[in-house]
Amino acid sequence: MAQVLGGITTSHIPAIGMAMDRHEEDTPYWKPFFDGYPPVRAWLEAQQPDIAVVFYNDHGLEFFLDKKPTFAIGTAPQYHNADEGWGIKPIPPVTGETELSWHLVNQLIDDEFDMTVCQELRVDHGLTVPLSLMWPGNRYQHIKVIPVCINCERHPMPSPKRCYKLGQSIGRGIRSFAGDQKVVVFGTGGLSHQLDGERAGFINKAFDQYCMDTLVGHPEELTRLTNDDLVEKAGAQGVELNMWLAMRGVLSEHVTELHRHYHIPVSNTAAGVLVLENED
Amino acid sequence: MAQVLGGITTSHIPAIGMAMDRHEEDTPYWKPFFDGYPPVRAWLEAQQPDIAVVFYNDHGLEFFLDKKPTFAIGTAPQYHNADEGWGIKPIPPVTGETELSWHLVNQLIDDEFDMTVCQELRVDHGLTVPLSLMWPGNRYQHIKVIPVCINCERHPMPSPKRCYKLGQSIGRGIRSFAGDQKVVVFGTGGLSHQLDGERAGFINKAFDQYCMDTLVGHPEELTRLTNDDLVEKAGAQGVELNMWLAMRGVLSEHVTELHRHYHIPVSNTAAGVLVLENED
Amino acid sequence: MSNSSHADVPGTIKFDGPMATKGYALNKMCYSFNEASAREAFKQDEAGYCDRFGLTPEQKAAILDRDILALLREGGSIYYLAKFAGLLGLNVQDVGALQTGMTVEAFKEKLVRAGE
Amino acid sequence: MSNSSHADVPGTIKFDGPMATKGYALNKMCYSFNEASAREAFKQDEAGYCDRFGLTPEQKAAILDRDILALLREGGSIYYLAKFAGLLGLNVQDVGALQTGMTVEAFKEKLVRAGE
Ligand SMILES: [Fe+3]
Ligand SMILES: [Fe+3]
Repeated sequence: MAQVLGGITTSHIPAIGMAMDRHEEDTPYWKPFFDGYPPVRAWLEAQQPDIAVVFYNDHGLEFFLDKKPTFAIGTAPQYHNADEGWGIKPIPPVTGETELSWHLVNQLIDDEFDMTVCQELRVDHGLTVPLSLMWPGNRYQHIKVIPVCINCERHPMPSPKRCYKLGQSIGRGIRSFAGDQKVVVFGTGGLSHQLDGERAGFINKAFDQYCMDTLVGHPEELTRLTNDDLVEKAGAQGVELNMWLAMRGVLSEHVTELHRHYHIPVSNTAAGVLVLENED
Repeated sequence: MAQVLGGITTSHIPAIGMAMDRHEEDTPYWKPFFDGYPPVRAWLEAQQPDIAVVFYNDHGLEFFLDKKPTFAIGTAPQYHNADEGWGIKPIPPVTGETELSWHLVNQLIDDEFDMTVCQELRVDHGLTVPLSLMWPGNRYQHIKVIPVCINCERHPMPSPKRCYKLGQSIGRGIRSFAGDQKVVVFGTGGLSHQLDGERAGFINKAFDQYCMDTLVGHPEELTRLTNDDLVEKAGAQGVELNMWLAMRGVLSEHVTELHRHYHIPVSNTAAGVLVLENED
Repeated sequence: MSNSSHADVPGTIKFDGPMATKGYALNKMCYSFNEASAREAFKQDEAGYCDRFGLTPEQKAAILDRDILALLREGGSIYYLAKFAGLLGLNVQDVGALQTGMTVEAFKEKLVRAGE
Repeated sequence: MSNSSHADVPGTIKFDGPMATKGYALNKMCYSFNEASAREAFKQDEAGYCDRFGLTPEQKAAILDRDILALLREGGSIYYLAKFAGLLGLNVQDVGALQTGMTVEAFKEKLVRAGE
């Protein structure tokens, strides 16, 4: 049976990718942020996962309002990044995986998740920045990626509870897959931030720390929040916590927190990092 | 509160549209099929619905395997038909509706249906042929259409039970909408047929009649079937029964059967017509 | 689980995920035939058009041979293959006849008999 | 119901269904800016490019004025507007400053203070 090694949370904002392009990791502005990553990379290096399930949101590269999925999953052998319009450099193709991907689609449809299934999909910074962060120099092509895209752009959005259950279904799918692959799960985006309106620049450190504390041991508590609660407490883009909850849903009930990092600000955003090791 | 008048089932195969284009309704081949429709048209004329929710499947006009939704719903002010590649004549634009559509999207996401929401959508014969059939001469532009598209093309597909529940959620949405609109619901496609393989031309009259009988008074019985059951009993394209079940889910528990018609064959297909009047 | 089970219905290939992966290029080519310009381009140079979409040799041969059953085995979905059939001037009854090895008249008669 | 309630968060417009209907043409234009050729076409003729997408007079005026708050009121989504901002050479901190009436430096300081 395939095995879930654990989960990682990380910001995915484009400014991180741009800073890496410009080799600014050690500048005073960026160092406190990038200091959060060496332990994550060391854990990945030690664990050598074969597959990464990445929960992300598409900020308007592939999906537009014309046909906007609530949940989309990729089943393609490869994924491409592309011009997003404001200057982040596209990264080399991402390696995909078809067998576990289709197995997860079967599990999800059986569990009454109404996925949009993508055999061809351009992936944006929400997915690519975390790969660049985990494997600097874009040395990520050995790992097979299964993208899972969650609508965070237009209300109504799937609730925190629904996203957590999505992760649980994917967890069942991984554990029932006949194979010996080792899987890591990424919850990308967040934490508190707001880009739009007179409230732009809103950040809520206390709430972020509550989320990080609670996600580890009591994730169900967070699933009682609505998306309106998240907008109020974490900012309009704070709904990206839903990707963290989906990741947490994949993991076992008890997890070991191996690493935590939190920094404000990168660009307009509070950035949180967690490495959670699975117990089963 | 908006009101559900009732539901209609109808075949949607392209050959019907082509026969209407060629004015073949009274030929020996087509007359036994078209004879099923005057009572349906009379009921619509008497009831004067404002809005039609149409469950259909897209046979490869708008959606391809690259990004294939399980469930999609339109919220656009207008929908266009287009060239499908094998000669059915595109029909004039279909009038859409945005307010009830978005209300239904809110209801569906609250009820944990993971819709793909479409503000721009080309609709294929699955939706257009029923409109041409109900309002000959393409006089359908007075009625506002809400398209709901169900994956019937690639396994895994949503189960009969899931499709029935989708209809129930849409029913709750219509009944909770502040307005005095009268809504009719179309379940399109079916009945038994198979286009592909050595089994092409398979039709199962006994099963079709069981489905029509059961759909009226005991729809939950049909939700115990799997899609594999449907393929076996109703042919590979017989899974289109899922659109009938979604329609039935919108209606009240008890309905009055006002009209029934069944004819074999049109093209490769068994064609069934029902008019079911809602009781609440 | 219902979705990963393979319904063993004789004469029927279940178009599921692995088949959709196998047939992706073939189906993408057939989906392109929604456009009149694509149908024209195919007619001008059938083999070249197949190559442009990266069809496997088996898929390409089945297209050139109009072998519907082979196209299904190679991952074709009947919904997109129908657009290829349309381009050839065949309707679903012609395609039914081809797949069952019957004449079109015999295939139509079989359908009429299903109603009796 | 959670989805039809309007969270009344000051300084925040909920981008929901009705707003998405109102802003569709505007957002579609901004989404087009993923393509370098579209960005170039806009720069050549801003008003004409807006007309090609059928923007309302209010949307068009807000584009020509670079008035981000007005664009949000007219149904713009920040995700697509970000592509318009990028075309103007503005990043999300510049856009934050514009919306809050602060200098970019003051806006950045405000963010740093949130971490203290
Ligand atoms: Fe993001
Ligand atoms: Fe159909």
